[in-house]
Amino acid sequence: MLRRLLGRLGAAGLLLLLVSFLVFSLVSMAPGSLETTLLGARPASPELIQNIRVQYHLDDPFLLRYLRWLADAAHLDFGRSIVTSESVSDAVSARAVVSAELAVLAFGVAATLGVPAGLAAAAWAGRAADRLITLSAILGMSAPPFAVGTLLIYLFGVRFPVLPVYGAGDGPGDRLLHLILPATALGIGLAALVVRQTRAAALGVLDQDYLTFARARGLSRARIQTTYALRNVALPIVSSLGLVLIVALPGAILVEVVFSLPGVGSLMVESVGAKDIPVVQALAIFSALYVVVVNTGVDLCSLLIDPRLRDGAAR
Amino acid sequence: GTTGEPAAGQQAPKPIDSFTYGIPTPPSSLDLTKNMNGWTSAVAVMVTQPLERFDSAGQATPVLASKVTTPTDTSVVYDLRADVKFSDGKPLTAADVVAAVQHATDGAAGAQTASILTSIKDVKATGDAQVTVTLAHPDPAIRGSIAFGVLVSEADAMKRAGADYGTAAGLPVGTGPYVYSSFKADKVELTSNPAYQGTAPRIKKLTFAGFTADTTAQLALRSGAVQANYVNAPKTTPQWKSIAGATVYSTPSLLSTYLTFDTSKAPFNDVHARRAVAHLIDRTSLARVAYGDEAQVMRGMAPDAEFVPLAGSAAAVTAFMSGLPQVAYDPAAAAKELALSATPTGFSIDVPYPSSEPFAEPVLLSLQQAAKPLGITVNLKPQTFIAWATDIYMFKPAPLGVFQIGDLQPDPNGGMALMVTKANAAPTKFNMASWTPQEIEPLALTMTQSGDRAARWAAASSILTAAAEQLPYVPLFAPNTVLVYGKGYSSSTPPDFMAFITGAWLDTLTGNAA
Amino acid sequence: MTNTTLHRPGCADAVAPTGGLIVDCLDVRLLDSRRGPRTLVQNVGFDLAAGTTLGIVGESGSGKSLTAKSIIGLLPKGLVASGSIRLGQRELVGAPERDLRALRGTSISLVMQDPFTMLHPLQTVRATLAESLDPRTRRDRARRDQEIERRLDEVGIQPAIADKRTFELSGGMRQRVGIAAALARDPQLLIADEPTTALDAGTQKEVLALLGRLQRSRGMSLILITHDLNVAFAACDRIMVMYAGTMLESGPSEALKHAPRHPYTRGLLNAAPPLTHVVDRLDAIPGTVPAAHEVLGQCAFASRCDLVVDACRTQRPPLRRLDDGHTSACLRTDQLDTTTPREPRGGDAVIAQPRPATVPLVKVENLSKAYRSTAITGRHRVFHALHDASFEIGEAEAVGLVGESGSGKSTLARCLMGLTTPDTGRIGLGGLDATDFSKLSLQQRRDAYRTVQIVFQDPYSSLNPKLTIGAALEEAVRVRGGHRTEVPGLLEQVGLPGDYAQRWPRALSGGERQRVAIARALALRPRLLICDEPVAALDVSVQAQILELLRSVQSATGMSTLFITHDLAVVRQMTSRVLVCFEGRIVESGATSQVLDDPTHPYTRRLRDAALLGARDAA
Amino acid sequence: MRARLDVPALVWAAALITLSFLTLAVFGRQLSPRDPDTQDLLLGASAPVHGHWLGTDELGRDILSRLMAATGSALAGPFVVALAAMIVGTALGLTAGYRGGLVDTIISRFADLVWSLPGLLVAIVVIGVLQGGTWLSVAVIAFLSIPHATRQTRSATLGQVRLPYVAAARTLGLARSRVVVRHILPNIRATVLTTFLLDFVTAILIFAALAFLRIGVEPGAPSWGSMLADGQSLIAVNPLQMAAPAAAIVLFAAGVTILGDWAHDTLTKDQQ
Ligand SMILES: Nc1ncnc2c1ncn2[C@@H]1O[C@H](COP(=O)(O)OP(=O)(O)OP(=O)(O)O)[C@@H](O)[C@H]1O
Ligand SMILES: Nc1ncnc2c1ncn2[C@@H]1O[C@H](COP(=O)(O)OP(=O)(O)OP(=O)(O)O)[C@@H](O)[C@H]1O
Ligand SMILES: [Mg+2]
Ligand SMILES: [Mg+2]
Repeated sequence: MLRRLLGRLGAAGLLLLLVSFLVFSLVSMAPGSLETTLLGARPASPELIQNIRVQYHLDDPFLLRYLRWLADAAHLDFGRSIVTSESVSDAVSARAVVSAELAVLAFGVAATLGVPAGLAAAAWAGRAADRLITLSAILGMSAPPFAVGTLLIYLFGVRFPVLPVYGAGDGPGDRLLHLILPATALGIGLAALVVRQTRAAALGVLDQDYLTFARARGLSRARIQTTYALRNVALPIVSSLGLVLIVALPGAILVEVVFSLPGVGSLMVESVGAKDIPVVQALAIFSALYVVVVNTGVDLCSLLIDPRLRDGAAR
Repeated sequence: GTTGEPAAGQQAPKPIDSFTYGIPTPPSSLDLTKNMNGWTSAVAVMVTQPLERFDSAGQATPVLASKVTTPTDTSVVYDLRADVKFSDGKPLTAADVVAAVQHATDGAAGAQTASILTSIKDVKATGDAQVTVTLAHPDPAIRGSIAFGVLVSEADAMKRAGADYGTAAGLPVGTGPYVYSSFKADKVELTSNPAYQGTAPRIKKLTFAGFTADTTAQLALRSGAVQANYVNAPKTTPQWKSIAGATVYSTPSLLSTYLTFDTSKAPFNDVHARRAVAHLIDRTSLARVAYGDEAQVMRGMAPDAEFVPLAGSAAAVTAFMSGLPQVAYDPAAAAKELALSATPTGFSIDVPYPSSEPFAEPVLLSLQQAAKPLGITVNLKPQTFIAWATDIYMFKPAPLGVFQIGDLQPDPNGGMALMVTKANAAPTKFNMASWTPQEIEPLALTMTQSGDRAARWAAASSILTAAAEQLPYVPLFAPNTVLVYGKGYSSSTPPDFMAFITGAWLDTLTGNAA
Repeated sequence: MTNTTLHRPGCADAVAPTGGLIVDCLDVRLLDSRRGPRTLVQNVGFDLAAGTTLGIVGESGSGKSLTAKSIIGLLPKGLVASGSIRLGQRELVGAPERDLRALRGTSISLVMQDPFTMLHPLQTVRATLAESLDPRTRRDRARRDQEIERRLDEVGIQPAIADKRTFELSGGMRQRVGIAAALARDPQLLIADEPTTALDAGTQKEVLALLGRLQRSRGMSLILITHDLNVAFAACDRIMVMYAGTMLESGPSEALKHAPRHPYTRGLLNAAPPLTHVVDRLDAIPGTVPAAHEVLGQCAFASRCDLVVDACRTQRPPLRRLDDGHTSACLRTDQLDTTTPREPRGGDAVIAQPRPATVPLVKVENLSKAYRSTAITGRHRVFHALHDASFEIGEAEAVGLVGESGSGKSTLARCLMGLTTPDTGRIGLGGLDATDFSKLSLQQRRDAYRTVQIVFQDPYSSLNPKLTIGAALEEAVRVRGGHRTEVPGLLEQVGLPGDYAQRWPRALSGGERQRVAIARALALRPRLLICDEPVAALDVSVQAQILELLRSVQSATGMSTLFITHDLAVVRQMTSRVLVCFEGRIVESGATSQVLDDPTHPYTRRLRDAALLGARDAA
Repeated sequence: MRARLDVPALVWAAALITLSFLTLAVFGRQLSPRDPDTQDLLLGASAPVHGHWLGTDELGRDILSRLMAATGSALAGPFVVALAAMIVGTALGLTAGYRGGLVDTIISRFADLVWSLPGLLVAIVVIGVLQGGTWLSVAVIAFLSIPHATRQTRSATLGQVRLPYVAAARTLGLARSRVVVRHILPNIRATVLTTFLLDFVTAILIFAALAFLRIGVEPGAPSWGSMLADGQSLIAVNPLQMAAPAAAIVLFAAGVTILGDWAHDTLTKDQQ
């Protein structure tokens, strides 16, 4: 188990390193000279360009620059934003809160809506209710979050203005109120994903022999549904929820843009638009870190749920 | 600042607990030198005040300065007010002002304001409460530029903050009626400055909130979440007007937009090719597409308002501009002009443009359609505003480009003057047409440096006439500034762009929703 | 004509004796919304007195499991039972789920076929037993643990195992835990659905003995479902024979064994090869098993019966009670020669004898193969599937390789075929060193494959579903440089009509597919044919056809065979020499008759004793 | 076989929708009631009026016509992406699954690595920073889609490789390529097809999202995502301008998904 974990962490570290390298090289591949990219919208004077060459060590070889940047990044120092000259870590952490709250809420929506609906669909497999749930899930998956978000804005902002549709609000209550629609817009697609995965997993479990055998021994319905069905469905559900957390990342970008939420997603779009390279680099690294953390978390949960995985012994 | 007399409203001014002003883009930095635009200025002047401020008629009101004099063509002397203290209690000194000027002119450190302050050679404290700015050459517009570009903050605090200055970690400390209480990506919150010497502002808590989309801003104003808003797309004005209780103020601005031809290269080194393209643009219709009814089609190379102080009256400017030759939308005439040009069968050009600006894409798409039958292929190259602006600053003119310039004072020196002469066909200058005829040089010199108003106006009108004939630019639109006040609020005089960016709007605010 | 009363169990007396079970006119239908309902089981009826054992015997798909699941009310979704099932005074068909749940575990319990899927994969043995116990016992912790220990002891499991999780147990252990759990609330009736099929011979015997012991000591009724007549004879009081969803015959075990009264039962008995001697002809039942819904209005066995008359096809023959406690659904029971037992015929003559040759065709020396589980997900595990195996196969020799499941037989075959590379040792094929196929040139590899060919166990997946029979055979023929015109000849050689060339594998029965697989191997005209359990997956009634085919091919072509099986009776019929494989080692070898009649290695003896269990012709 | 014709009504509907969109993709410009590029500056943005059933955008272009004309580009990019991912992914997956060992390890590690990246995010960063157009988008998204196809094909291949028919083909002495192409590939058709359809749908959604953020779009060319974004600011004037492209995206994606599900079910049922 430890070995597996160590292996996982090693792979994660490798992934981060690779992403960091690719992200760093991205700047050099961007059109236009490095200086102009790093200049942003400032009037270029020869002194300023010279300043930038020095500040970013542009006269050093590429690999050296990368290593220097990497060393700084390891201390969470990603330099300063070209646009605001704010320290990048500060800028990112200031905006991470809203994104985290949005993600948690959307995840809540996805889990509380998706898991029961998926289980219900499996329980009523083939019947009208199942077909309805399955079709809704397909529609939910096919509807991009920005389309759902725009629709929600139209419905609850323009037609029946009952909920705030912009900004993040102040204070916990207000914040929650502001996040309801964004979280719904993001959560619907995620819930659809969970529904499909849960349904498939539950269907797989429902016609397992051990369920029949449990019933044949006269075990109570509650026990069969919890200990038997749910526990064995839990593993695929946990991994699908992990997937949801990862899919939520790009989804959040779109939703934050639609609802003008000051989160890391909208920061990403703004920075990409403004070619604010230090911010883009940091966000890319943080995204990769997030992916790694989620994946490792899912792995750990799987190990907790399914001891079979602990020593790699299959069945 | 709010040093002026409070508005003579009918009702007694009641304090307002909280007031939110919606703006299209929240400041990315509270240091104007890093983020030079009207919206940042509107926020920053509430805390860090200028030495003096101008209104759109060119009238100056002193703010931190008690007196401003120009003893010679190349020097400006500011006498500072004695009683002014920063919000942390320290008194304002001449050294603070000198530091602010130096900060604003430090192009090597990336100060964007440096580009409008190029004529400054030196700045010195010439007394305990006196600062003298020395110019490299005469610049009649320099007071306006300093009024906009130099915002005074406490020098020690600025130094301490270092690179963080202007970020949430290094909030500027100023003398204004407000202090910053929070600075987030989507909004800036200010609270009234208890140490402020002037009349305490009516609004206790003032928030500037960013709304990228007008739709959401409208929803916010409707629901009472914001009390005033700077309309991003003037085109949406009718929608704003339909909001119950809202008052819409629409005033001419100093913003102007152009098509630019690179007159130094083929095909647009040929005036016929330029005229052909100009004939293909239906400016009247496009004005409506881009701005609704909220823009004027420009008749000369700069908006009329820019010349009013020079000519002495708006009527004089209007009379002159109406006499300038115009190139009307006329595809047949375009075909004829093209036939006369060096490229009678047409050509193909790439046009880079900022996709975020409302006028550019409609104009170019329309041109693309109209030009196709003549054999002119227009390839659209959308860019982010920043990428586009970088190319402009680096002086990489496109054969055919779009351009917009927002003047900050009604004087051609901040606008048209930068778009002519050889010296301005260079990085950080804006002669995007590379339009450098010999006869323009002396005219431009007179216009920019003469102390004689009449001589300046004569020179300006000659340049306008030459530009109308040679057509280095196709002047497009001068959109209005549209400000909306929500239910319960209004303004005793219509607030215009200058009132917005200098904070003068606070003095004319009337009403109270509470 | 014998006594011909219509047998309707339980019709006269609606109340079964205490603990007894009456099943009457049971039908099971599939309610498929699109294609209309389909009958899967029709008109099954029997009764079971308290404390006795009923065996339900039938080939795969004959409806045994559905009958069992109907009784306990656990039919899969979409299937419905009709008719009547009474346990004591209670009617179970149509009873509400709540009532049924109360009965399950206490009155009726079910042990399922596959021990590997039957238990909650993540639970400990203790938890599995605890949850199965009576709630009163369960609540008191000390009593519960004591009870669990007692129950485990009853099925022969040490208390230490109680805290292991399911996935850490072997199949036999799992089966025992399953039995203990099923019996935890002392049901009156236990249904065991093929409880031993997934286990190896040795374990099978132990589990059957355990079931018998428990049944007797508790006075419990037992329904034992199996496809192996010999198992049923050994363990049951009465036996019911099912075929294509119907019951054909039922009667006391002894009567059925010695005097089957249905042609199908008789055929089954004859088809099973004897363990003790070689017969010169294996009596196969021709044809294949039909689906239940295809034979609703006729005798289900009619198409394969040698006594068939027109009447068999116009109507389903009724079940008739015969004088000796038998019931049979045959119209012609009296024509059935009930008395003649099969005669032992011939000697070893039918088995090909090796031709003397200087060089052995196959020479295997010190072959070892270990499997490693990869380290990425877990700790390193090494499993020695094959250990220092050496043997030779001569020209035209038929060699058997026996051993229980997992003993390394297939690994050996795969090494010979170059599908697996051995770790150490040497394989010689003819003159060629074929130890590592990846080191051979393409031409050498082709030569090797023309020397040795293989027929796999599972006929259902050994043909590419996306190639027609003709295309599959043609591909093989072309490898040898032959022409497609040879295909009909090949089909004929394995007893299939020429027009089968156009068919797809899915349109063929298991036996037919196995014939095609043999034809494909023969297309290369190999000198050695390896048969890896070629009949294990086939219905008993079809097995003999394939064995007979292999024998005839062997004698016609004079090729050698390596016959891999776990069935000693099959080895007796097919080989002249046998190798016994145990835990990857070859522990005994010698002439077939000698090894089987007088085994020297204890393992071989155990194998033989297990196989002798209940065998009809056991001495 | 009759059973094959038992197609649920929903699948018929999905097929109809998909087919209509495919028709529009090919003939969209010809079928559209007006020229999608013709401007009517005087009309400007307008709610539905006679002759413009979905209204017009700010340059007075007919939204319905633009929606129809956009179908081609909305489908072409994703189609190329899915096709490329299918070809490369299937080749890699077959190789990994059949060869095993080091080759498998390398391919699988690569696939896992790329798979763990959130695609849309990477696309936004790379295409946004490099300021690429359609072709860069296609290349980047295709690259990001390859692991899905690879993993699916690989596990399907692994499922086949253990089956005796593959061993049988090998023991005929057939060349490796022949075993893979003639024996394994036809048996994993269902996986390849459904993976293709899923990748197609995913790519449609990613392209739409990018266009919505105005990343990698050609100016002036009609596109569902950017039409939706345009419609956002005119939501109060003409909600249809936003709703119509949104509906097009959802309908088409759902239609293909339903067909994919159905194909998967049918083909796997068929294989049993
Ligand atoms: N859930 C189901 N849906 C449709 N048909 C089924 C279902 N379960 C079983 N059948 C069919 O019913 C028939 C009898 O099945 P059953 O499981 O009772 O056979 P069996 O005698 O137990 O066979 P085996 O020895 O293989 O276990 C088979 O043809 C099978 O295909
Ligand atoms: N590819 C493999 N990887 C790991 N272990 C394997 C592999 N193939 C076989 N084994 C293991 O090697 C042992 C011998 O397997 P083999 O298939 O040779 O047995 P067998 O005698 O043919 O059994 P059966 O009668 O069940 O077919 C088994 O325990 C099996 O689990
Ligand atoms: Mg069964
Ligand atoms: Mg085997």
